[in-house]
Amino acid sequence: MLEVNSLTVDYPTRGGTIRAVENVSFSLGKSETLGLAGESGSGKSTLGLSMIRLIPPPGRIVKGEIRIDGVNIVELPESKMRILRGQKVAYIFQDPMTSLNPVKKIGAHFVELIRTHEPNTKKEDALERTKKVLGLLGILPERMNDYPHQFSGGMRQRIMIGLGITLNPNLVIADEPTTALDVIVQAKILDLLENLRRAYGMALILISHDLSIILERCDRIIVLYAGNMVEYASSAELHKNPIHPYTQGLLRSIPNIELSDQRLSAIPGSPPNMLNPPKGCRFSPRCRHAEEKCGLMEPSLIDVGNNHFVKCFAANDEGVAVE
Amino acid sequence: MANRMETIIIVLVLISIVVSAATVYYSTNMLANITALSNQVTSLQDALEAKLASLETTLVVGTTDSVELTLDPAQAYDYFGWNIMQQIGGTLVSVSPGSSTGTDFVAELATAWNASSDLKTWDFTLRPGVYLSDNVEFNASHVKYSFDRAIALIPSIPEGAPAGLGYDLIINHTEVLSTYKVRFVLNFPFAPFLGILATRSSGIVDPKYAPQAQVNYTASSARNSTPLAFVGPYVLSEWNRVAGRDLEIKLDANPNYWNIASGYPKIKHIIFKFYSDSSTLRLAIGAGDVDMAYRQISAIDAQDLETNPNVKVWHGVGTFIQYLCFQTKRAPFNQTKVRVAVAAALNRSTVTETVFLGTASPAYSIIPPGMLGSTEAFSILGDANYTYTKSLLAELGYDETNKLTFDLWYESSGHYPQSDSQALLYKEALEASGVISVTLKNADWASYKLNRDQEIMDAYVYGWYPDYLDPDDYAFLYWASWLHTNYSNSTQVSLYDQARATTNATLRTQLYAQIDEMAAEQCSVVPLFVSTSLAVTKPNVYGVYLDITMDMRYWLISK
Amino acid sequence: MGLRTYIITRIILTIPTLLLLLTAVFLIMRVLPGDPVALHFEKKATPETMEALRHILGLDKPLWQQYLDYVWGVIDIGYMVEHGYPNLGKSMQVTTEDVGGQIFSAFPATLELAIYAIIIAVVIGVLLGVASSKKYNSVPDHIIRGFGIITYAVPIFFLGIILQLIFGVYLRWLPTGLRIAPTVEPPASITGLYTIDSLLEGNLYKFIESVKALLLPSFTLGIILSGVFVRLTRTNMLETLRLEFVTAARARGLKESTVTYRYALRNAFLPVLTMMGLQFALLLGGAVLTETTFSWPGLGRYIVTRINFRDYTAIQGAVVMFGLFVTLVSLVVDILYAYLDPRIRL
Amino acid sequence: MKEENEAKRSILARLIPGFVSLTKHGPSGWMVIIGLVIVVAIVVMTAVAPLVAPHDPIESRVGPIASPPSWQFPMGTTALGQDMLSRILFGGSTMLQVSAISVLICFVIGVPLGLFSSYVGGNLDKTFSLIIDAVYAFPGLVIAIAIAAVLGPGVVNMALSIAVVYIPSYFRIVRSQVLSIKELTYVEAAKSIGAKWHSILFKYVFPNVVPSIVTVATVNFADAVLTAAGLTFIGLGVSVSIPDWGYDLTKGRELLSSGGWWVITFPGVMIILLALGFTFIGEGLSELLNPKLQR
Repeated sequence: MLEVNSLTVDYPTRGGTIRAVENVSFSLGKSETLGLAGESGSGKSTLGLSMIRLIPPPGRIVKGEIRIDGVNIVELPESKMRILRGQKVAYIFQDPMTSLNPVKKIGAHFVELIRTHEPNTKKEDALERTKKVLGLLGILPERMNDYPHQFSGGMRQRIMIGLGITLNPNLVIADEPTTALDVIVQAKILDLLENLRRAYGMALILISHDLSIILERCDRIIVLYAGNMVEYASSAELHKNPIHPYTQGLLRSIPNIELSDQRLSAIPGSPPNMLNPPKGCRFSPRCRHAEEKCGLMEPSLIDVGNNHFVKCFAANDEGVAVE
Repeated sequence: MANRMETIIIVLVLISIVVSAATVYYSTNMLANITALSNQVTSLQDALEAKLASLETTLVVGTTDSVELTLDPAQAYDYFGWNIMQQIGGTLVSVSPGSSTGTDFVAELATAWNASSDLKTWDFTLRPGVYLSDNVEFNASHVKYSFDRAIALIPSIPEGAPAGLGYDLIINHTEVLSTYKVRFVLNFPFAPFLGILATRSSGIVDPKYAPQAQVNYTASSARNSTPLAFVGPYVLSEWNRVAGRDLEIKLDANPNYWNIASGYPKIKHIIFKFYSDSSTLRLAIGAGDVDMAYRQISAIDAQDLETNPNVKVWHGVGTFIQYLCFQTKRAPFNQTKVRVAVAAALNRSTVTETVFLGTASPAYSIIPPGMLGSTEAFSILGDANYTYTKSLLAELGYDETNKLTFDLWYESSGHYPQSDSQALLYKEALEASGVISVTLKNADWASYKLNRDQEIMDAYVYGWYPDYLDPDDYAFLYWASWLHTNYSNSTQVSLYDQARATTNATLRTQLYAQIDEMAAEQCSVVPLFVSTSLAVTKPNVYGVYLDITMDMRYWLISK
Repeated sequence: MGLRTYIITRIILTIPTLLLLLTAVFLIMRVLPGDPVALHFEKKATPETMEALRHILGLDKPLWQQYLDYVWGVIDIGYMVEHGYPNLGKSMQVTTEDVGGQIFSAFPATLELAIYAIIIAVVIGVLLGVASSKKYNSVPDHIIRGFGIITYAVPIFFLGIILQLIFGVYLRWLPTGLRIAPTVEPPASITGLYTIDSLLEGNLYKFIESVKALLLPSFTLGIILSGVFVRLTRTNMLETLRLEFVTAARARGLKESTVTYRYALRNAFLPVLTMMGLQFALLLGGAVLTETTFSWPGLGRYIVTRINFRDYTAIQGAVVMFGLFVTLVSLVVDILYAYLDPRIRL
Repeated sequence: MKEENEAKRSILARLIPGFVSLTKHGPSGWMVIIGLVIVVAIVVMTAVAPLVAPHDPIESRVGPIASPPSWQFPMGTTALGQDMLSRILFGGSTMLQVSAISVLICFVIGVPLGLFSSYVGGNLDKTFSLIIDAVYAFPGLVIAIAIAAVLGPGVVNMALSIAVVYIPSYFRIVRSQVLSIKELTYVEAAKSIGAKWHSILFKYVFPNVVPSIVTVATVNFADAVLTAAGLTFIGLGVSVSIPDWGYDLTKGRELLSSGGWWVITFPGVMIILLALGFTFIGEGLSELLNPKLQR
């Protein structure tokens, strides 16, 4: 139902143009779950936001297409796009503390949402539905008349999720939904999300810097580095044999029982400066296996078998020379 | 529960609805009235005719003036206040319209008078058949009451006109000789007494409205706002003020005006409209909003209006004079020659022509031209007479290298007309002599007066508006103590006292001439210019007298 | 803390400020050169008569006593009830007129001017501010910002004079001064605000006339003030528009207008509101010049004229009135703020 | 002597790159530059006026009275027949002096007062703040008028009366800054090693306050120009023997009703330009100093 083809997003800045996402392609079936992993600045959020065409200006999609139920939203007029948002695609943001209108009551948020997309709903009905949703979230209906600041972070994230699913969309994009929350709450929120997704049969894109979460919650995983897909596989496959050194690094950096013999380690170096990214393989400067051709040629994304795509000369020799 | 912002907006909307509803309601009411009227066409016509008639008999006067304090003769001391009082009140005698000397007096509430040879006892025969409120006939007791009251109030109103004119010093007491005969006994021979009697502060009051305390503006009713007996051509029918400034004044013809038989007042209603400044007033007369604009139309605007066919500009003489004072107690002006030298270097005509565009004329005597005793004394010093200036200053060792330097002060908060431009031109003229260097200094009116009293100003421009029209009220300026020039001259004073002790016009003229001559030699105070007055009216307005009294006599005006 | 207690404490807190203000002005007036007594005598004045008047004005009393008398007069409720205005003493220029009465007769003019000016300022400011924030960094944005900055640099009376020249002298559309054309009878004073009174009187003609008279002064003042609101609205909008809940709202597919006004502006408006309170002092300062330019018979003009007469009591009274007004407005603004922002609980 | 030259050169050497670097900060940088250019231009104009002015700005009747702009008198003449152009060229001096002096006074009084009061804190600080707020809450112009009346006309007196009005804003900005800086670790550290409070104040605190003061100062410059004009408008300006835009604008009103636009417009525009120059500098600087506003 979601199909992304060689999507490329640019941010023109005074210093020059930043290529935040470089021809990313993937597809997502009904009620599938996809994880987007990568360090901050790897372009996860940009990718996510481009699904609802809300990349903060001056960023814009320069190439590629995004098809939701066959409709390419890249060319869609804003008016149509607006209806699509919330109704077909819901987006859950990182920081629940700041993603609700502080001067609006919780109930009002729901009613407004419902009546925007279904204008001929009566207020009472809207309120009824709100009550139901809040019930699902485990929030007392009478708290509808409270203001956001009267809720805890976890509660607010529940509310955000609730707002997301109210119009039961086909796709929910959760952008670091739990980063701002403490660990116990994290689990609860993710479970809630999981259950609702199953209950409503929605597809889910889970964006996180924390590979472990994604590994346990998603069917397929995209690992992004500097705006490039460096590896794309099912979580099981990826877990079993990570090929790209970056993915390996990421995996190594999670505390893990099975790999207990190996000691925990972080990836040396820091993400590249996106204004003038390294030639060839973006990761080469930090890569422990880097050879000189990694700096000269850019490897291409190749299927190494059972839908496991890798963008590294370690997996294959194909690549394009860079001038 | 709706969004709070919304509730606020709703409230605002509700308010506006209420307001507009009220509007609609009232406007419909008015419509109803109008239709009711139109049903009786005849009455409507009558109404219209009445309206038109009233237009013909109403004079709308625009002014930038305002009554300063009150319309109580025991206190009022400002031009506009006195002018209003003249319309509604009455004095024993008055100056005949169009007078050029200001001393040809005509009967008003008194029909005849005579002074004893020593000029200390003045008897007046009163006009019979003049009625105050409640058909009380005007008689000698009212005269006595009025003057006794004015004098009695002096201690509690030290800033009032009677105090200023020195009623308590001049008048010893007032006697009722008979119903229609009254006598004033003075403390000393005083020739200009009639002049005093013709002023507003000698207006007859109506005991019913004149308590022994001062009377001030009361919002309650116009009648209670003034103690004056309504024996003048008009009565005060409306007087409203805001924050000590007039908002509206209406005068209606007085049905029992003693002179009504001879057809006065010509116009039944006078309405005063109060404008903020001369430019707005000028726009109003230009646009025909008012029938008449009197005080103050600026010179440049007047010049502009001369060419406007829709208005008529009336010019008249004036009695406001400005003069240059020297601080004679210290150098440089303790030397007479320096004062004379500076006086000779002045150039009056450039000021009257450039600054006042001819609406003022050079003054060579402290006594305004036309008035008894006025001379050209100072003209012997000449204007811009630099050779004389140089020679005089040379004697004292001043020359191009060692210039005579002093501060010339002017008032900069608009108390006097164009004082800044004046000062600039005086400086220019003086410095053109090449041997004088002037530093201009300015202060707001309050500080200016303080400086005067502290005697810190070398030379300063001052102005004088007379209390009563007689050389007696001008000549003393040469040595007036309150000007703090520290100049005194016993000869001049004795001449002055002789002059006020005789009614012999020729003798007085000579005496004042002598005072002027000495003044021109001494130059303690140097006359600069005398104002002229001007009024602007619609072409269909007649009977505007701008004479030396500077009184606007509205009852003579017709249209 | 309940709303009532909040208001009461706020009012109590303003008392020392006002007292301070009053004291300051009292002292300033006493050091002003030029003696109010001397100013009564254009011409001849003997020391005796001066002394007499000084006694009448109570200026012969020791300073502390004058001060106490004055303060007592201000807080004398009984007098206020009786006369309908506080006892601010007798005017020193018009020795028999109550300053309280004069000020209360002059205040509505200033109030009316201030109200319309602030409305104009906020409307212009917010609309332009929102517009430029939406068109961030585009040509219109730069133009609007330019406007915002220029308003800081224009002498208020210059703008006034220019408007007079254009609309009063050349086009002859609007009067160049006064609250209502002198040829029109002012409406019966109920609120003292001509626009309201004329409506209450049901006289549309007078209403239109008074509005015509109001246009130039209120726009002069409004335009000058609007600059602050433009830039404030703009910056706040830019910040709010970048907040997550705005993006979130868009992500929920809410209408752009809803997002802009209900979400962004609604939150960006609160600081603007506070600024409204702060601006009032500035506004009244501007009113002094505007009233002088348009000879608007309000408190500002009253003060200026009375300073020339060293009318101590009058100026003291006016200052107290100004102070009260400013504090009252800031109080109202604070309450409104608390009412609009649920995060502040009273 | 030689050292002095060295010093001069080094100052220049530091100034020019600084100026150039402004161009690298986008609009706000350019604003500062434009502002500087305007102000400098006006200063130069007034400085060279005696050389370039076609007439004596004071002398009356150099031309016809109140004549509109013509070839001979490009900006027309005043009601006294003075040449408007010459008056415009000369007329900036008063305002420049007034604003400069007033800023100086504010700086000398307001800043130390703020530093001291806020650093010492306690009741003294409270009382100061109360007084300052009382002044701040009140229409500045009215106070300025009253004080100007006390002091009488004149450049310095005007500057003083304006200063009184603007000292509070310095006091407040300094105070708020200090209160925030006071708690910073390095100040704490300085305290702990027992540095004298005045040395802390001037070594550590003052340098951090300077930028915000500079911004306030430039705003103050602009306001001073406008207030000076306002005071002149009310009749508390300098004597007529000094050409002054504020005076011309005020005097020009007399020609209003007879449509004399030129005596009003030209001085008015000059005042706006001057104030605008300062405002630009101020705006630009404040945006450069706290980027929050810039975005």
